[in-house]
Amino acid sequence: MRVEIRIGGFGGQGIIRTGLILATASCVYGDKNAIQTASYGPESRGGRCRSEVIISDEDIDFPKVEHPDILVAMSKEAYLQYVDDLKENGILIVDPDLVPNKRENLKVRMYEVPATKIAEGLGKKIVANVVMIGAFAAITNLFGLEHLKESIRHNVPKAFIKLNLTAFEKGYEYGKSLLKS
Amino acid sequence: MTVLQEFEKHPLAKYLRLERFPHIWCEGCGDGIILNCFVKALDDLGINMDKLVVVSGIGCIGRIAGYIKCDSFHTTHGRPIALATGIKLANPKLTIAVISGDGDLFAIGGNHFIHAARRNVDMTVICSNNFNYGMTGGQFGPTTPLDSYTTTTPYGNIEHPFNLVHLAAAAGAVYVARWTALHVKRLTESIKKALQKKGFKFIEVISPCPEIYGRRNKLGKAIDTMKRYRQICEIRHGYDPAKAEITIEKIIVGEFIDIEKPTYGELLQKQFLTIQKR
Amino acid sequence: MESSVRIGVYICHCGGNISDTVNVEKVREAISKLEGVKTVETVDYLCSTQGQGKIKSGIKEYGINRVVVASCSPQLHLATFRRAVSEAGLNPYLLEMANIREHCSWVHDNIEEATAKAIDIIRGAVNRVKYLEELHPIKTKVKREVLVIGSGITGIQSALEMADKGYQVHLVERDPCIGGHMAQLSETFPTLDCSYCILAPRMVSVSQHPKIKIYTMAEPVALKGVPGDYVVTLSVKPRFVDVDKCTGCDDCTDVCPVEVPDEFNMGLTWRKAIYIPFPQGVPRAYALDLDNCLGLEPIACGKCMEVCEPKAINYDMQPEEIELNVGAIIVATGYDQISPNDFGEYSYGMHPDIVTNLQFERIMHFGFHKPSDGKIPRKVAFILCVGSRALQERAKEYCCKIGCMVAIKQAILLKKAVPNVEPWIFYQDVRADGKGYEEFYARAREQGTRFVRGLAAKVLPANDGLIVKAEDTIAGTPVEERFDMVVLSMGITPRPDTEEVSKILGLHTGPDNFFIEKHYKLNPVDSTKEGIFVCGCALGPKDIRESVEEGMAAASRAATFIGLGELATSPEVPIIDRAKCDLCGECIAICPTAAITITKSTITVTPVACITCGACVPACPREAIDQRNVTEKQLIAQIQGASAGETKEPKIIAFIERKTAYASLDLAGTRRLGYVANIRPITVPSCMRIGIKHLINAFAYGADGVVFVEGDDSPFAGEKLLKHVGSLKKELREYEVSPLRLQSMTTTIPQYDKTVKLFETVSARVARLGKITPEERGKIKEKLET
Amino acid sequence: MTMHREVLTGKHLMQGDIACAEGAIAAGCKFFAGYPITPATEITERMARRMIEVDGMFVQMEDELASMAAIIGASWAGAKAMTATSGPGFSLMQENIGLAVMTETPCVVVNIMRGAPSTGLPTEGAQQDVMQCKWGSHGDYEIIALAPASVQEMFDLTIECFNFAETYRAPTFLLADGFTGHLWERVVIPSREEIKTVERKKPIVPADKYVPFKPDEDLVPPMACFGEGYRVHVTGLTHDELGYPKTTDPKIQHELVNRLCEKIRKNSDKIIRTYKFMLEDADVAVIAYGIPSRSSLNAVKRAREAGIKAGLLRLITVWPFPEKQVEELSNHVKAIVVPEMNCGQVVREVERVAKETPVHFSSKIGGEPHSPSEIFEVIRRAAKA
Amino acid sequence: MSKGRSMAPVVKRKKLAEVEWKVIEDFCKGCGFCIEFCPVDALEESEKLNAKGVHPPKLKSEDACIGCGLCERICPDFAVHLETKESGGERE
Repeated sequence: MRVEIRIGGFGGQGIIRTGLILATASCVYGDKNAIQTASYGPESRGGRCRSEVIISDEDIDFPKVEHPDILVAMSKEAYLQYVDDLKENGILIVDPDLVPNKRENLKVRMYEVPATKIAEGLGKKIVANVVMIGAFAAITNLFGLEHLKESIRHNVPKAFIKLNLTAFEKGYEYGKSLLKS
Repeated sequence: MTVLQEFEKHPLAKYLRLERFPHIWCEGCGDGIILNCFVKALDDLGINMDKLVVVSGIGCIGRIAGYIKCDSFHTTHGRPIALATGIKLANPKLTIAVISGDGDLFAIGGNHFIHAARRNVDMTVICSNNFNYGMTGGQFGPTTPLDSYTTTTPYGNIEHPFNLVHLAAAAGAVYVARWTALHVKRLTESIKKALQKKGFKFIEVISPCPEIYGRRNKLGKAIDTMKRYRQICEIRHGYDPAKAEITIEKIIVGEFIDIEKPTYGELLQKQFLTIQKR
Repeated sequence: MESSVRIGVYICHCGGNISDTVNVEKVREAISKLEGVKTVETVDYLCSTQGQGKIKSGIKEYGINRVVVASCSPQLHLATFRRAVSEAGLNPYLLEMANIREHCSWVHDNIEEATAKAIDIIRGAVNRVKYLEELHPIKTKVKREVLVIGSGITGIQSALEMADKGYQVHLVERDPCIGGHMAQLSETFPTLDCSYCILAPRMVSVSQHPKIKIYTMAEPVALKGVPGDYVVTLSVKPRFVDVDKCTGCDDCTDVCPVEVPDEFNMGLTWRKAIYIPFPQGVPRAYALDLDNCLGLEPIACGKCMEVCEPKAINYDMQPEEIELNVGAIIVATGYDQISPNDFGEYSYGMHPDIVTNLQFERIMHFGFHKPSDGKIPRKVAFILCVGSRALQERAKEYCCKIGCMVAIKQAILLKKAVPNVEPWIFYQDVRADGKGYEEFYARAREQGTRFVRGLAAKVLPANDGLIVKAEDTIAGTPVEERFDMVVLSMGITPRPDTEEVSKILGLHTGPDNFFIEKHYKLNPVDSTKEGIFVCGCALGPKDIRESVEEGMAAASRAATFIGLGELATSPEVPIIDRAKCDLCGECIAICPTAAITITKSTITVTPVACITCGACVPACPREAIDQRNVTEKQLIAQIQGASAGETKEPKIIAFIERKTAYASLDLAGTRRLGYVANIRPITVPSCMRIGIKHLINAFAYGADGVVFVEGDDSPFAGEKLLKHVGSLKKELREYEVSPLRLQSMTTTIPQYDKTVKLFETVSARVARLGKITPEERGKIKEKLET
Repeated sequence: MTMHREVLTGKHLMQGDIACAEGAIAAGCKFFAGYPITPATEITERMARRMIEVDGMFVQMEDELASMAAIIGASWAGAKAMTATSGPGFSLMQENIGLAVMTETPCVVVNIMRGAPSTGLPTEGAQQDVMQCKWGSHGDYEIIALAPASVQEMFDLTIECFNFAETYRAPTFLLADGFTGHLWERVVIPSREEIKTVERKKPIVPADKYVPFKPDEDLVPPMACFGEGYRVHVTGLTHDELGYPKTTDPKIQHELVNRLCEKIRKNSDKIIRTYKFMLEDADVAVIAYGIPSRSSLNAVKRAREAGIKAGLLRLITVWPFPEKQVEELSNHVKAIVVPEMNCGQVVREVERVAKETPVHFSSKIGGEPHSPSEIFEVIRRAAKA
Repeated sequence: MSKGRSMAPVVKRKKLAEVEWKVIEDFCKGCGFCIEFCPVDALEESEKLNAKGVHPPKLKSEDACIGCGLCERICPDFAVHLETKESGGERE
């Protein structure tokens, strides 16, 4: 089974890091194959930014995402640009505060995760991406929780591991709550 | 007695690849004197010839590497310093001498020169400055004096020449000296000093090119040029290299710069020890 | 003229010296009538206390504020009268002297003529004083450092004296070590002290004195600046040995392949091309003799550097130029012996045992061995006066002063060392005029030295020694004796570069080519230039004691000169009207001492450099320059005044340069050398001060001729003055005055007769042209006024 | 931080460039000289960090000319040496690549290819330097170039490059596209013992018997390095076996240049690596290298699903060109498809060797690799024709 | 200081080392540096022509050379050198 994930936002949100956390969780700590690719504009901060992850039980031949199964949109631009690529009945996760005025009549399963606000609640807006990973994990059920936590530990600075794990938990709880409702 | 047998009795014979002599340089060319003084310096210092590498570039003096009986590299145009950087960094125990010409080191290789000096890579660079590209038949180069005639300045040179010692000093060389082919013993001493010193050392040797440059600029035979050196050279150690431009009336020679500065290798070693401790 | 001017004129009888020839009363009458003159008094001796009292009381009683003293030469008494007026509260520059003795009464017999001349001279002075201004000497700081050139015993003594007084001393020596000739001597007469033993402690003191800096292998090459603020350029030859690093170990001389005759041992031994002149030399460091070294361009041998452990040898040393700023200079450059080669009759060079007395000093040092075979001589001839006291081209006229005593000393020492030796001294007459010298001479005789009066005619090498032929002038018999050795007492000569040094420093040499002193008796160590002093054998032959004395004297004089830290210079400097000046540079071109400079578009005068010659004033095309105390107003008024009176013969105004020419004219007076009475001398700083305006004034107001008398030592003597006179003559034509009415000459003090003769010639020449008619004068005046 | 080892045994998510650097270190590289250039910069950065940790030498030179010269020098000083660059820098290196060939200097040059010509498309991958790699320097010569298609291969083939360089004393190239260089993927690094490394052949005779450029039977002369007492003279001029310039003897030039080519050609069987997928019964063979080979694999699978007998020959070794393999293949397929991220470079070699067999070329430039469907389309067309 | 004259105005130059002056005639390209710069003027062009068609230098007389070694250093062609005499002591 090959799952294609696209995460879109702007520079500084930790979009690429999010992709790397997901890929590491599945191919280093889990037993799947994974590929991560990224693209970004020439700006260091604030520019368009995209990270793509392919997860597969088999060898991955073509390494690019064409039609993602899951789209995480953390900016209005990303939403508008990528939403049409999403597979029918694909999963769409958005940060509602950053993506207002969403289109109607899309044949997708949409989840709204106010990751930035939750992160602000934790005192650090910068961990919004990890909140999103938590929600993502709850919604998709693609990863082992422990694999993700290991991957977070591996991919974030030592001093912030605790904060990031809290953010992950918060996101996970929020994701779970969405599923329940 | 064959010529080779005679040559074997030369006190410097053991430093030379005897079978390759006589060398290719013209009558009175200063390159032969540079080779002579360089080898004499090795003899005086008792340098371990197994740990010496001579790197040269392209041009008449480029052939020098092939005459010295040590590991030697005759490289591409302008690249001897870059190549020597690789040798030195890969094996810091080797003593490196780059001997090349003004065109090779300062035109095509100018960038490598200034950066190696800046980086302070431990090597001795000796430049035979004969004011033109001799081997290709006498074209102008970065040191050709204004108004000089060469095959590519048939109406006189309109480019301002480099003052090599100033360039070297500004780029950060720890030892900068200039001599002429006449100053054989001083040059030998200077080479000895440079070889014993750590860092990027530069010695410019003003050298007669009677057949190519001299002929076109009516400078007479090599011996006339050598006599002229005797007249116009002024030894001034510690002189401001910025003011040591070569003119028709005067050539300031001597040691311009002699300072201590950590080499690239030393700084790297220091960094290595810090990293090791972490 | 300012109405407030109140002139007092004081006329001296000089106890008849003046009044016998000049009708003083008539003079008084004439002068009394002049405008502004408040009082005219005649006094018997004006220079006496009473005479001076008259002037002082006049100032006080009549409110006199300008004083004319008509008496003798100001060279004698200007200072006296200036002091007098200033004691009375008057600025000394408000005084003028009219010389009616040397320039008048002493040189004329005719009372009428002399009286008329005296009136003219005093009238000129009266006219001049109307315009005098209060002036004050200009004070300049002087550098309290001194340069001593030469480091023989004289220079050493001078340096030590100066340094001990607290002045910074720069001691310059051309050789690699200090010490000079004295270091070469064995023992000194008449005390027989070991020469080196008494010299060495002073050499050490010099080298260790914190106030003395020694420059060896150096010599002055240029002098700039002004007395008290000289800038001397020293050229320092490379020694090629770092004095501080050299340990004197001798390794370098061991390997040096070149051997040359040793100068210190007078060529009796050999030294290397790298050497120290004598083993205890100061500084104790070797020097490389580039003339004999195998070469440094390129380095040919290089052995000495290779073996030098302290790395003291440096072939790359370059000649250096050092500039020293000093207040005073002491010249102690010493002497040379004349060359024995010019005296073929003594066969010098033909036999090794014929030596000079200086060589014999070295031989004594080494132990009295003959150069030929190293054996001890049994019979030695000393021949005195070789090249001295002889009117030959190869010889010197003067006495070497030390030859007698040196020979006597050498004979005594020889006798002491070799008891059975026979010393013979061939002499003209023995000069033993110093303290203890005669006794010393007697001692030699007592000990058995043979004195033969009569100079040796010939020395001939023979098979078994040397034959000396002479005539014993006392016995009147010829002498022909065989000797083992012959010692020639060589004459003394100035250093060959004395002339060059004198040019560099701006000094003078005498007919004997030694430096000359400012005054033979009274200023024996002052040179002819302010702030420069000369001493020791640079002035002439001397023995050690005298040299030391002079060294001390020169130090004392130099200390006096710079000791106060400031110098008062004459206020008679040019004043530039900057509103008129267009910076054309003519004044700079004519100024002989570069005292005028243009910096940042303003023109400046440096008072201490100014010799107050006044040449710049007429040179200025825009009349922007005037000179203090010789202002245009003062000068013209004086010319008009002196020109006014009637004379029988055509009247000649003589502009007399105030130093040499004036002194020459004074001397003519002192010698009572009579000359034509129609000459009216006017003192000027130099004849270059006189321009066309002044000439025309003279001709317009009564003169029929003008003569310039310039000192031969003036910077303008020669070309410059001739050029100036030439252009003045051209200009005279424009005023329709014959150029023949202007003459010029240069003279020296002793040539006073020549000066006087010129007056006769000029007078005769002008007489041939005739007097200028009143009509002609009217025209000249008209032109002058337009 | 614990001290890194030369071999980071274990499972990692790594970027292609980093895997390349780790491969080099694992292969024993002790000298890296380079100049930053996208998309190869990460190699230089990784080396700057890592060389010091493994007692190696990193130097960022003033340009790529110097970098290439430096690794030649370092190699002669006895170090396994590498540089990494992209197209523009690669052009600058050509001069000294020639010198490396002429002086038989073992060294590895990594080219993470980007869009060109000139400064071109810095951040996007391409395969436009394949011919430059072979022919870029002046004159006739043979080199070895390997083309990785995955991050694992970035690691593995870099080691292989070092091994070839040291074996054949020739500059050896890792020709990767920018896409692979920037790809993050799992790399499994084996233990140090499992990694095969090769050391250069040293002379076994004493210095006075040593003839520096006299080849053994494999046409490769043993190499004495500087400082080892053999006192070798090295020149870029045509030289005799002693290493001395011989520029007036045509025979010497002929022999030397031929040997330099032959030592690679004769050993090409040992050098050439390919990957074959479903070629046994194929009618249409896709020949690809680098990232397009992964699209091709997907396309071949789709073709098979669609009933087309397609197969894939992936060139791991691009130079020397696997002529024998391609020729054999051309003898039993009906058509060949060559996708490249350029305007046609390796396809010329394929056409040259395939002779009668029709070759369909699929060009893709602009940064994006071919999508599987694009290649599938070409396969479909090829199968029909 | 004036020089005494009884000694002839000569300069004595001693041999620096027991060495023999040697020329490899066929190496000489005829630049003339050795002749020009010899500090004791010991060298001159020889009559014969060498393989390169130039006149190599020769000693003016047996004992003219003092062994300073400048010619050995300034010869661009390694044609001139000093050889330690078999019987003599060490060179330098």
